[in-house]
Amino acid sequence: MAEPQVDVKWSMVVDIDKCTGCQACVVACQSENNVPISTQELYDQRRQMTWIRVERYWEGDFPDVKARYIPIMCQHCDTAPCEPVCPVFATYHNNEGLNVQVYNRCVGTRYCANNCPYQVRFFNFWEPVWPDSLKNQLNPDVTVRSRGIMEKCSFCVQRLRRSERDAAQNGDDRPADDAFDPSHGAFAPACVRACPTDALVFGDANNPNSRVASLAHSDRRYHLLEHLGTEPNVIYLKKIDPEAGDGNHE
Amino acid sequence: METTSSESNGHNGHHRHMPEIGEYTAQVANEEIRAWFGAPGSWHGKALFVAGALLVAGIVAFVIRASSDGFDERGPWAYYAAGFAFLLTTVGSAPLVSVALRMSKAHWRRGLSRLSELFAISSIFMLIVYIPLPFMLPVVDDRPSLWINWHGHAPHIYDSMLLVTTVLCGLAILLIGARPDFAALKHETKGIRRWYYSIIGGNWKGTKKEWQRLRAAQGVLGGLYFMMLIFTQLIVSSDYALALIPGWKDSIYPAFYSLTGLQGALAVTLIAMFWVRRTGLQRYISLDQFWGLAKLLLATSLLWFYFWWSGFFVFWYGRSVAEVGVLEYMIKGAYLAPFLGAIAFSFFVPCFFFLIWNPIRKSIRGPAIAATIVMLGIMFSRVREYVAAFSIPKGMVGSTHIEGILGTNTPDAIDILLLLGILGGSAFFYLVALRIFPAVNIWEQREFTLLRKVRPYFKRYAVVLGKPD
Amino acid sequence: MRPDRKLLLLSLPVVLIGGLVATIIGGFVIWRVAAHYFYPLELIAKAAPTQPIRFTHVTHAGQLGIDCTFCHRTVTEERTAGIPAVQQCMFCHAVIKGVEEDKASEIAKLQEYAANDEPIDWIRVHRLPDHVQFTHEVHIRRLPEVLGLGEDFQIQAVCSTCHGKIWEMEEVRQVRALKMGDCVDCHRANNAPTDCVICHY
Amino acid sequence: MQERREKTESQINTDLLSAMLDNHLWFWIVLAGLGLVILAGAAAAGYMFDRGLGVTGLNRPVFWGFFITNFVFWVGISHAGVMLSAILRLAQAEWRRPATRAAEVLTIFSLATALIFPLLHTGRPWRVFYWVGLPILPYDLSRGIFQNVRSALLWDPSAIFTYLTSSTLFVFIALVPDLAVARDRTTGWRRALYATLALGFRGNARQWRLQAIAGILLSALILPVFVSVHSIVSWDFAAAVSVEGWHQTIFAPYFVIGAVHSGVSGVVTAMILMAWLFKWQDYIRPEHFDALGRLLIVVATAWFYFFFIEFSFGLFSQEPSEIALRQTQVFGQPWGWMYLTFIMASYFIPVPLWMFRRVRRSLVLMFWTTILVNIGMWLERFLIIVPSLMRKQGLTFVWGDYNPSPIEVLLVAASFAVVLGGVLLFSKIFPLIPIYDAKEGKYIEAEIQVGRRTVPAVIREE
Repeated sequence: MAEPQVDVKWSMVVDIDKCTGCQACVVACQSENNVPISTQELYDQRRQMTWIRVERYWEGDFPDVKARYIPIMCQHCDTAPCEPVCPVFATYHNNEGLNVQVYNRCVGTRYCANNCPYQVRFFNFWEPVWPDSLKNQLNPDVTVRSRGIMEKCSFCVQRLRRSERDAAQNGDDRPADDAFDPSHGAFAPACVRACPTDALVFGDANNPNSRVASLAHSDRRYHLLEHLGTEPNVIYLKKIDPEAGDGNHE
Repeated sequence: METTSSESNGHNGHHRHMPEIGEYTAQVANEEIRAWFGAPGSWHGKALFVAGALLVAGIVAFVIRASSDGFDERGPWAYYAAGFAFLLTTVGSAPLVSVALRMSKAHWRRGLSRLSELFAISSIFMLIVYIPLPFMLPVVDDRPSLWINWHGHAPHIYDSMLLVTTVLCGLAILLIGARPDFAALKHETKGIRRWYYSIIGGNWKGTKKEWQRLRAAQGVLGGLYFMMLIFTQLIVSSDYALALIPGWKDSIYPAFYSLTGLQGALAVTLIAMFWVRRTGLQRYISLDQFWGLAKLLLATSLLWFYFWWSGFFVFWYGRSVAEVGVLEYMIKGAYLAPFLGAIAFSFFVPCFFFLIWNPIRKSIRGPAIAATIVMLGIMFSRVREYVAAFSIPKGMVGSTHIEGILGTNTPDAIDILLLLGILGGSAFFYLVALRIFPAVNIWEQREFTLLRKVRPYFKRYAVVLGKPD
Repeated sequence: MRPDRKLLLLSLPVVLIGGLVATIIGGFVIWRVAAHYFYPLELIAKAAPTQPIRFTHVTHAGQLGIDCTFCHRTVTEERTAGIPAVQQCMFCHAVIKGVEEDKASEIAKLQEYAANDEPIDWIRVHRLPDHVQFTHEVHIRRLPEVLGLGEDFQIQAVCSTCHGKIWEMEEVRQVRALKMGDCVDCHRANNAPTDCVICHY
Repeated sequence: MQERREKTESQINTDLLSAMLDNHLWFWIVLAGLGLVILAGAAAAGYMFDRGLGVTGLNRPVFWGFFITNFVFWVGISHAGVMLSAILRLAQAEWRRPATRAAEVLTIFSLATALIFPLLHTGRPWRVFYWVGLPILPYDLSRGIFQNVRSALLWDPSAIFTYLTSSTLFVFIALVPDLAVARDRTTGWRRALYATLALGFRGNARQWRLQAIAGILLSALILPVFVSVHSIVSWDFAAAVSVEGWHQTIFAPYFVIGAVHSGVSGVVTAMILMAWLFKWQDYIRPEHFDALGRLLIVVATAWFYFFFIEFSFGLFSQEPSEIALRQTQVFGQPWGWMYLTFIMASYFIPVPLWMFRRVRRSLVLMFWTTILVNIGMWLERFLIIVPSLMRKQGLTFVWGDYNPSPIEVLLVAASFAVVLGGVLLFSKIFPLIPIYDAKEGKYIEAEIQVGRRTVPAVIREE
């Protein structure tokens, strides 16, 4: 009767070693998710939105300086600090391991954003404006957020839903795991599809055969700000670099 | 308005009765207190014997522990440290009662101020107990600390200095407050008493200037004692308990510790009042004093829960790895039993079974029983914090969080003997002090008789209390 | 003064707190009842708009019995049901010019659109807010089972669950509130997922 | 003793009702001035609703700024009411008498003002009903989804509404005898109003007894609420594991004692204003400020102790991001000079001054020192909220700063005008010094003779 209760746990692996800091993921995310254009004015106000951002740190002193990149998006924590603090349940954890933001329920207290250690939650200070030329480019599968509410990376849940529908139409219980391998093609979040170096891998961590599950057991794995015990669903893989410092970046 | 017009027709024609307020003259007070002081009764000798026996047992236990385990490891000394911390929050803080009540000008303090100040003598014993502890404290190089690293020994030096200063300050308050009494008594005694009465009493004549100086000294020393004690508790608790448990960054803990210090001071004063009152001096250590302290004990017990909850709540809601580790170690794990004991005996039982009911508060026995229960609760608290801290293996101190649940540390016979010795020792010192100083401040009682008057008030009599500022 | 007023002072807190509680509980009950029985559909479902062409479902879906999915082609595959292209109308109306005067004139309009290669500016009747991601495909797939229609069924029976008897409407209008409460009630009743992120993303 | 002037009961009535019944020109001028500020604030709020929160200086990562600072500040001020009335009433402190009503009224108006700010600062204020409307009703109509009881932001409105209700009751109970006095001395609409509110109070023994019992009961019942309100406000911050500067176990008592510090100072300021404006020097006397000053020394020192622990424990575990935060607070500009101002204004200037009896008894000095305390305490909240958010966690890439916009400044100014105007209007309708309390105080005043000196005394209340 019911929609089959799919026992999945969506998860992403970010291989820092492969990231070149090219920002393709940022652009892909921007256009997939109707994220408002980050204008110079918004940057000056510190109100620009990028659901995924590539942080850049410098290591060493000139001229022996190295740039380190780390892409950061919503970590979809299993014990997310943002969830219990929302007074109206606008953000919560669903049974697929997603940290969900419900736009229509949000009243905009911004408490969740304060309580997010990764600073990946964004507030619509202004009504978003698109130039006329871009209005038809908006993704119809994604809500265009109005002012006064929070938003953040959703792991492209609209693509997840579509893949589930496609699977169901074919009579499958769940989307085939192959489908999440970008090289095979059917489905992955926009950033994963856009990454030219395959630094981002997405899939079902509960499926032992998935790529994500095997990468997640790498001995290079770590979580961002692990000491907070947020148990993120985004797993980072350390850089393989003998010269890499111990994290004392500028 | 017709509020009081009907009552204003004076005090004639109606039956009057004198209120039972224990009116007494300065003469009576002087004689009674001196008589008790001169001969407190045979109970004193017996009590002194029991306390002395416990002290000796404790010393024996100390020697056994020292010879078998040495001072290199903290673990074996965990209960000893808990005993010291217990002393610091009970007898070590007790003079605070007198200081605080004098600051707030509570007229009923006069019956109990000396009894609370006498605990300064017991604090000397606390200092003796403290002696081995600095040697067990790790240097600050590899652990969190409030101290700027100073050859790694900042906490050892400052902890010791603060403790000594606090105890000296408490003794100074006791001695200065005793001067007028000793000056008055020195002419009536002989031998060793006369000798030290003369030294302490000095050439006190009771001039206006001397009284002004006495009050000024009491004010300054009181303020100093208050600050020194709170600061000592802050430093000792954070160095000896907080800093040793990985991940336990709990900023309310020092304040919580000081609060239990206040609670313990009230409790231990109440217990002393109860036992002294059983052997006399009922006129001065009366219902007023018990009632007053019981209210404060209720307030501190309620605050106990508030402070504990404030600390617990933030950890529980925060759920960071370190916080979960500390909670699992100290609440869910090995220290669950002491924790439950602490919450029951420091807060739940004394509050809801005793102190919240005014008839019980306004009695002699009720507050005394509640105080005894509170003492038990404080002991459980100290065991929970200090034994937990001292049980952390050496290598783990300074790591960011507790990994795995550590083994329990149940007390063995030596530990229990050590604790009993610490209790007995402080009681022994107090009992000795009772023979050196009059148990009730004679001059304060005389002052009180001047400031308290009974007057007709409309149709009745009322007590009028003078409040000079 | 009357002695009964003396008690007023002490009873005041009781009265006030009791009144507050009563107000809240009373308000709650009234609210729930109103939500179920007096939901103001008229406020949500406005009167049927006048469309650019007086297309009638009564003729097409009713008298001719054309399957809904014949025109709304994407309904079984996509989120949207889809409005037929002008060319699709012309499958038939290239030939069928209409007999009665009023119908012929409407068909003539259609042919003019087709001749000019212009889309028809239909006025949307069933409009959900932007933050609702409703998917027709899932509902078409699941509803026959929910409604217990068995193997052989008319698609009209499925669509009418939400859209009413379109085939009897001269002008299409909304017949259900189609507010979130409406959706959630149905989902709950039929054990469908009520996870927020099913519809809101 | 020369401070106490003998007054007859009818003189007391006349004096204390004068603020209500006499017409002063300055009153209407001040009220109009405050009204203008409030109008400007309302216009600013309207503009903000229209354009969105972009018109404020908030940004990422500083999502909370002036509004929440102001919210905490006013909740803090509101703690004076209960602190003075309930605790001092239970402790039978004699000098509370002229201060209680002013403190309670300040509580009500500052609490109501504080409540506005969290609502103003939401992104979609028109949907705020979902949040604070009535926590037992579900969203909208039939969705059956309730608010999140795990969120401190839900406990906040509950605690504040409870506190507001109980303080209003508290004020009302204490007002009843005074309303009866006012009823007997007025005509027209005022008489009708007072007669209704006085509930038929005639001053017989039973009524007095009931009024006293109600007062004591409410005092005891309101105390837990009083402690809970600011504790919960503090947990809005302390619960946040991600903001190190906030995640401190000491926050609850630290906030409560800080609230009492700023609240009692606020009451002193208000009492001095009352004494000046309404010429009540005979009732609000230096001895009251002496006692309040001594109380303030204790409260301020206790607050400073908590502040010291809070600050030093930021450095306790020596984590780099916490040290960065403390560096920003203390050395980074412009926070550094704010920090200096805060610590000087709220402790190191006033407390040493209050040590002197002459300062405590000087209305002018007490006025300025207590104003200073509240400037400091406003900055304290600001310095807790903003720098902590600026230096949140170790991801230095997203550290930022904050500049308040004129809109925020205007709204903060308007909040001060609302509270002042509210208290002023109250003084026009109700007596601001409890008349019956002033009379009662007279009956238990006494003197005793000790040797050659006359010592003031009180008859012990049983």
